[in-house]
Amino acid sequence: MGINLLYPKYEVIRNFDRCIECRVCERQCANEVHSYDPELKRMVADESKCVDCQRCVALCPTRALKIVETDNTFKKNVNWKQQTIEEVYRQAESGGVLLSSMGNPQEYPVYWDKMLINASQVTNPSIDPLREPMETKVFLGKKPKNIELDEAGNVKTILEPQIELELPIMFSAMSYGSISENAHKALARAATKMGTCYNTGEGGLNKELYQYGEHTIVQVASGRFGVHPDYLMAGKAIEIKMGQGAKPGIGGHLPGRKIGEKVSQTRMIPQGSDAISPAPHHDIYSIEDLRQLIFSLKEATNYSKPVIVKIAAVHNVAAIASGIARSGADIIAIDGFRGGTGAAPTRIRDNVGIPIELALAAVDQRLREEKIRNDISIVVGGSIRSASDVVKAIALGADACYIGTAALLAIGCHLCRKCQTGKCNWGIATQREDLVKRLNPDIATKRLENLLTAWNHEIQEMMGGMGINSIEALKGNRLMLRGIGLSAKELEILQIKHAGE
Amino acid sequence: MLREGEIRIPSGCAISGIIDRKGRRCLNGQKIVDSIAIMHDRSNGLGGGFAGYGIYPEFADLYAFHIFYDTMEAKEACERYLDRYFEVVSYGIIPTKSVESIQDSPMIMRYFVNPLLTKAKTIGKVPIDEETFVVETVFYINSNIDGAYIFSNGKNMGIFKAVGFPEDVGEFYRLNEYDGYSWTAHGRYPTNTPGWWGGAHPFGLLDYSIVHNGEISSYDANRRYIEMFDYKCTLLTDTEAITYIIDFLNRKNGLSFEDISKIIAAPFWSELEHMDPAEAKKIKTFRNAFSSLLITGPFSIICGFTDGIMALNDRLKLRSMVVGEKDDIVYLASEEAAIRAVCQDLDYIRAPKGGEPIIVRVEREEK
Amino acid sequence: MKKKYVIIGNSAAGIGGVTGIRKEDKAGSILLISNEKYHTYSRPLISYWLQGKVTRENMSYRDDRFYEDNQCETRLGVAVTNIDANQKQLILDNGETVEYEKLLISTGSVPFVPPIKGQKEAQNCFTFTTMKAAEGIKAILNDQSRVVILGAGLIGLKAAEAMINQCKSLHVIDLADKILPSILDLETAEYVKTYLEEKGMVFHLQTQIDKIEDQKTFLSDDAILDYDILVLAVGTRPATSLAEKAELKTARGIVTDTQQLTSKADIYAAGDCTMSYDMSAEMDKNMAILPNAYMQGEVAGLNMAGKATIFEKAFPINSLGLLGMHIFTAGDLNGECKSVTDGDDIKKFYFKENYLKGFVLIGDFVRPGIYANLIRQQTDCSTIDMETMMKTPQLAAFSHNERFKKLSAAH
Amino acid sequence: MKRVYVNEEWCLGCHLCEYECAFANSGETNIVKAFKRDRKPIPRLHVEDAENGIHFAVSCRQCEVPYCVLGCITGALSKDEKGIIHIDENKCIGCRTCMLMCPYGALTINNNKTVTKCELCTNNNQEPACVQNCPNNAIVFEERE
Repeated sequence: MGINLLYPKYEVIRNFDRCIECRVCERQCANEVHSYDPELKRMVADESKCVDCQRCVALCPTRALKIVETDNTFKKNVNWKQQTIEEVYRQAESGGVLLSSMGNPQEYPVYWDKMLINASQVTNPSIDPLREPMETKVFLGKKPKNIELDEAGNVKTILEPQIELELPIMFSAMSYGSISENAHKALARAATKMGTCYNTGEGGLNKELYQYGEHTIVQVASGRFGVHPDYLMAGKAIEIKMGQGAKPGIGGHLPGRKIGEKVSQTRMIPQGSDAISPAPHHDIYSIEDLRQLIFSLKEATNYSKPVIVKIAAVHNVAAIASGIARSGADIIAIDGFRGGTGAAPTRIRDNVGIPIELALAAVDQRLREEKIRNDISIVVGGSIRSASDVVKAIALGADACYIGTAALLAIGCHLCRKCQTGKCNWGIATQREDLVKRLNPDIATKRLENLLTAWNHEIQEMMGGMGINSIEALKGNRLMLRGIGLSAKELEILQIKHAGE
Repeated sequence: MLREGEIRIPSGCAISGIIDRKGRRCLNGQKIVDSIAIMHDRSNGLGGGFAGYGIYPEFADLYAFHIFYDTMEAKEACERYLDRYFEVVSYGIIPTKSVESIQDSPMIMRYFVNPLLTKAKTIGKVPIDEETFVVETVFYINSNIDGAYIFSNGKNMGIFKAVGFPEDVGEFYRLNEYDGYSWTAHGRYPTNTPGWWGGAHPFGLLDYSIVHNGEISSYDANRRYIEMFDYKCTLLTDTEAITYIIDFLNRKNGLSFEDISKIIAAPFWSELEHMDPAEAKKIKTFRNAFSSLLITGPFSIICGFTDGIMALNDRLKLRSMVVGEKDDIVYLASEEAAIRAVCQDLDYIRAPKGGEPIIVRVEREEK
Repeated sequence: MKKKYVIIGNSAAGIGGVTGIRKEDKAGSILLISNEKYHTYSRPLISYWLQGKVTRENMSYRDDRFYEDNQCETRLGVAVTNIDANQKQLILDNGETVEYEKLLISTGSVPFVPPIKGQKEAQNCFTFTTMKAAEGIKAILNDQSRVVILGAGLIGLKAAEAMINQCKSLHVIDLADKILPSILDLETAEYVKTYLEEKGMVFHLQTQIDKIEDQKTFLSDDAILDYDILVLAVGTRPATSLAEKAELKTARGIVTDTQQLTSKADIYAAGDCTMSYDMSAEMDKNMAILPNAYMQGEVAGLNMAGKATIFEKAFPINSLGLLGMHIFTAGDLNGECKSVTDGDDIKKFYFKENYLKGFVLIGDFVRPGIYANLIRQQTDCSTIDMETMMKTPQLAAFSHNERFKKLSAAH
Repeated sequence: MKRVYVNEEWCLGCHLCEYECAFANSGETNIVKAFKRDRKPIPRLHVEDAENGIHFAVSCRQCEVPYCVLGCITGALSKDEKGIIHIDENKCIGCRTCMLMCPYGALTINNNKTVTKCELCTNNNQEPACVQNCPNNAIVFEERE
């Protein structure tokens, strides 16, 4: 349709002094950027197709490649930034809603980076994790008001079902369909090896993965895909997905081309048909409806599984959380606005929701003020990027964290944010067999294990520095945090002092 | 300069405790003073104090309120409040002796009182038990009547504390005039100046009194948890928080001091493997249900209570503490010297393991 | 003298024998007897040597320490005149007698010299199977030499290749209607012939030498060729004379069972001197081919040392280079033929039912062994994608499971 | 013995192994230099690309019964005590009998017209380069029973 006003975003810089025409780049690019020109006797590139996923760069044996952002610019305009203009062009061309994937990349404050962690000096000793036990085990679930003992002094009280984690990090919900079977396998195996949980997302659970059930959180979302009694019983816990940080108030849409045989079986929908998760659950239009779903799920699993309710961090998240805590849920999962996704409308992803740090601070404080903090555990996700983010989240009051993007990065994702195309060159966000096999679960599992092991070491180091040798003593321990460059209001919400105070 | 309650002040300390297993009032106040005095260098003159048990036999059934007043207005307001809800059986100034090193003393009064629950009911606090009523009164007065501070409120026990070195504080309060069956003492080394009288230790609630040496790293986790149960941490001191935790677990949850020690100085997960299953299950349940009451960081505490005493170290034993015994009298202190100072020929003396509670309960012979 | 093992012959089969024995029996004494005086050398290399492609040193089939390393005593340049199977002893031409427990006859083959008038008296007339012969030729070969070779078989043509660029003229005469009759069919033979003619060889097929007279050969088509060097390469015959004297059963070579045991106890035979079963042609023949010789020798050796081993997967196999042209042939060239041509390259496959029996490949091909293995394993070709397989030899043509066995299963 | 095994399931057909193998055996210290030579180095293994996304690398299996060694007319091929099959370039005359003997098509003609084959990188003393550089563990070097 007329002139294409979009100049390619990236340039493929090929060092011909180094290029040996091995054509690995060509073979590995699902976007068909690279090709060999027999007449020129050299590699050529169609840059308009490049998404900067870095696959070719990573595999080039002579390091002859790099991908750079084009420096071709429109006339400078603070109000009309180049991206804004390009988006207008794109929409003028397609007439469609702009789609993006992974987390909100815009320049909003990252509060994790505006909080500093404490350490012991003189008046109390720091603890060396190499010499002393440094405990990171956590339990998620309702806590009893008190513990009853019999005459012999043995415990009489029967606890509500709990999730026991060896470390306060779980893999967040990513559905089979949005990510590949091999990615799922790796998450399941790593979670099992490390004594934590992964989350099926709303894609159902492949029978082959039932063996990892003790470390699986099965999700029930508005589409109810793949939900049946065995599925509910297969997991360690059930998560009701009310919302997602990347697209609060929006449903999900897995295009038919990603619904192959296996996916269709797992999701229990016809092959090739679009999988549409409605924005709301059509049986939950109010908090009391949620309560009913929670208890029907508990009934269905004879009260053997804790129920998680996952919501997006939105403006009055504290009040919503309080409602959920009173609805019978055992755990609340809050997803910040930087959370990743396989596909979301760009406008939603970039403009809806609030940062997880503020949501967490508000929710934890509110539940304590209402004296119901023990009735529910808090799990937070939505861009936990490092061990220090985890430590800060726990100090703010979280029981555990969900990591999604970080986990995908560990297995090769380069955040090119083109998941929606289904042509993931790293074999993660795709169902194309030739691409899926690029992710060898043996390697991916090990990498995930390594990531969690490394983070846990760092968490232990930081705990030791604070003179804390068990993670529960860090939970909600906000004195261990100080703000840096934060306004009085932000400090008030986070309930931390400013550095120097 | 901010005082306790306005800022959190880390501090090191000396602690000491003595108890007679038979519950005889054979321990003169001077004995505990001599014990703590030897650890002079463990405090810096910014706080010292004592708790004595069995010292008010004549008023054994009445709550003994020890109160600091900064002003007459405070005193009047407070006494008006007390008159309204309590039968004040006896009261008066706590006798002191002027000691040069102890300055700016507030007015220090003592009241032996009986809660008038009927009155309490009438102001809508129904149903309520006596102790809860007393606790709420203390919280109310300490946080609402400016200049009045109740620092001791148990039965047949009393806390005596001030800004100064403990031995001077003992002399100031003329402790050689009291006899009891159990004493604890504290010498404080806050990292700021000047201490505030109310901020000195022991810290008491009902007949629980705590002396503590250490700086707990779990403080805010513990505080924010315990505050969900109507405790107000106004001083921001470890001792205050620990006292509330013990009150919560012992008085409100009815857990024994043995079990309390398994919660606040819980065994490591790795130790559970070698335990008998029932015990392991118990600890796992405790650590799950009361996870936020685990106290980490260095501490050694001596908790006095009616007819008993508990001493406990953090589970890594990051603070010193020794226990010794001679003829039914048990001695506890930060340093062996503090015990030797008052008893040379001990039957035994040893350092308890981290997390190992030393609990002594009085067993009186029938008269 | 008494030896546990005695081996007659110092070429592929004999060396195979030594290796086979030593795999099982590290100690037992071995004596190797050869009427040639040289350290073991590779006979096929004599043409390369004559051509100047290899040095004398590089011709040795095994390195110099081979005999010592295998504690193998040798009698080189000594011939065995008699085998006394009953006494289990040998008589050597130096008068020595050697007793054996186990004997291996690997006497190889002898050139067949046709009865031609004047051949006996003829000068500069050579065969071409031994170093001695090659040395004889090299001594007189020069750029003026007119070379006549009788026999367009493997030996004849390798000799021709060796000399074509060192002589004045080169004629090849053969009675057969095609060159390389034993390994090529008419079409491919023509193809190769044309190529060789381009390189300067002159062929006289369906022709024979009637008589030889003062350096002239008189051909059956009345042509007369002067020669400076005459090579008789009409073929070889298994060297069975010793065996026959010892009354071993012989046919087209010494008859053995699949363990290389002859008709007499404790006497084994291997290599060109034996008759063996061609699994591709499904018949007994004398297959004078080095790989088979070595393999038979090794099998014989193992059996002699007491490890029951069977040799059965024999079929003719030849990789032949002629002046830059590569020819791979294997198996039997009868049966249904499928051919694939691609440019100058020729591939011909011969099938019986679903089984590949033989092939001829002419051209610079890679991985021909994959085809040969189809014959060796008698693979049912209906179980593989034979079409693509014939285009390019590949393991992809096999089923996934087959491939797993080949590449991924414990090996 | 430790051998190179193929996990066909994970082979992407990227052919990196071929290039890394050729480089490792090229004697060059720089891969670019190795391939900028007039005659590019020859790999000792070969990746087959078949229909429906099947790829796998083929290299010498180091057979128990090595037909190539048995068939070698010059004695250039030999099997060492570890079971690894080596070729002596100086003795090889490029007659290709071994190529005709090998069931896997694992031997190839080198630039110098002699036969070359995988010697498990023992010749350039390292773990096999193909294995080291496979991005997806599609080739492994291990003991299998």
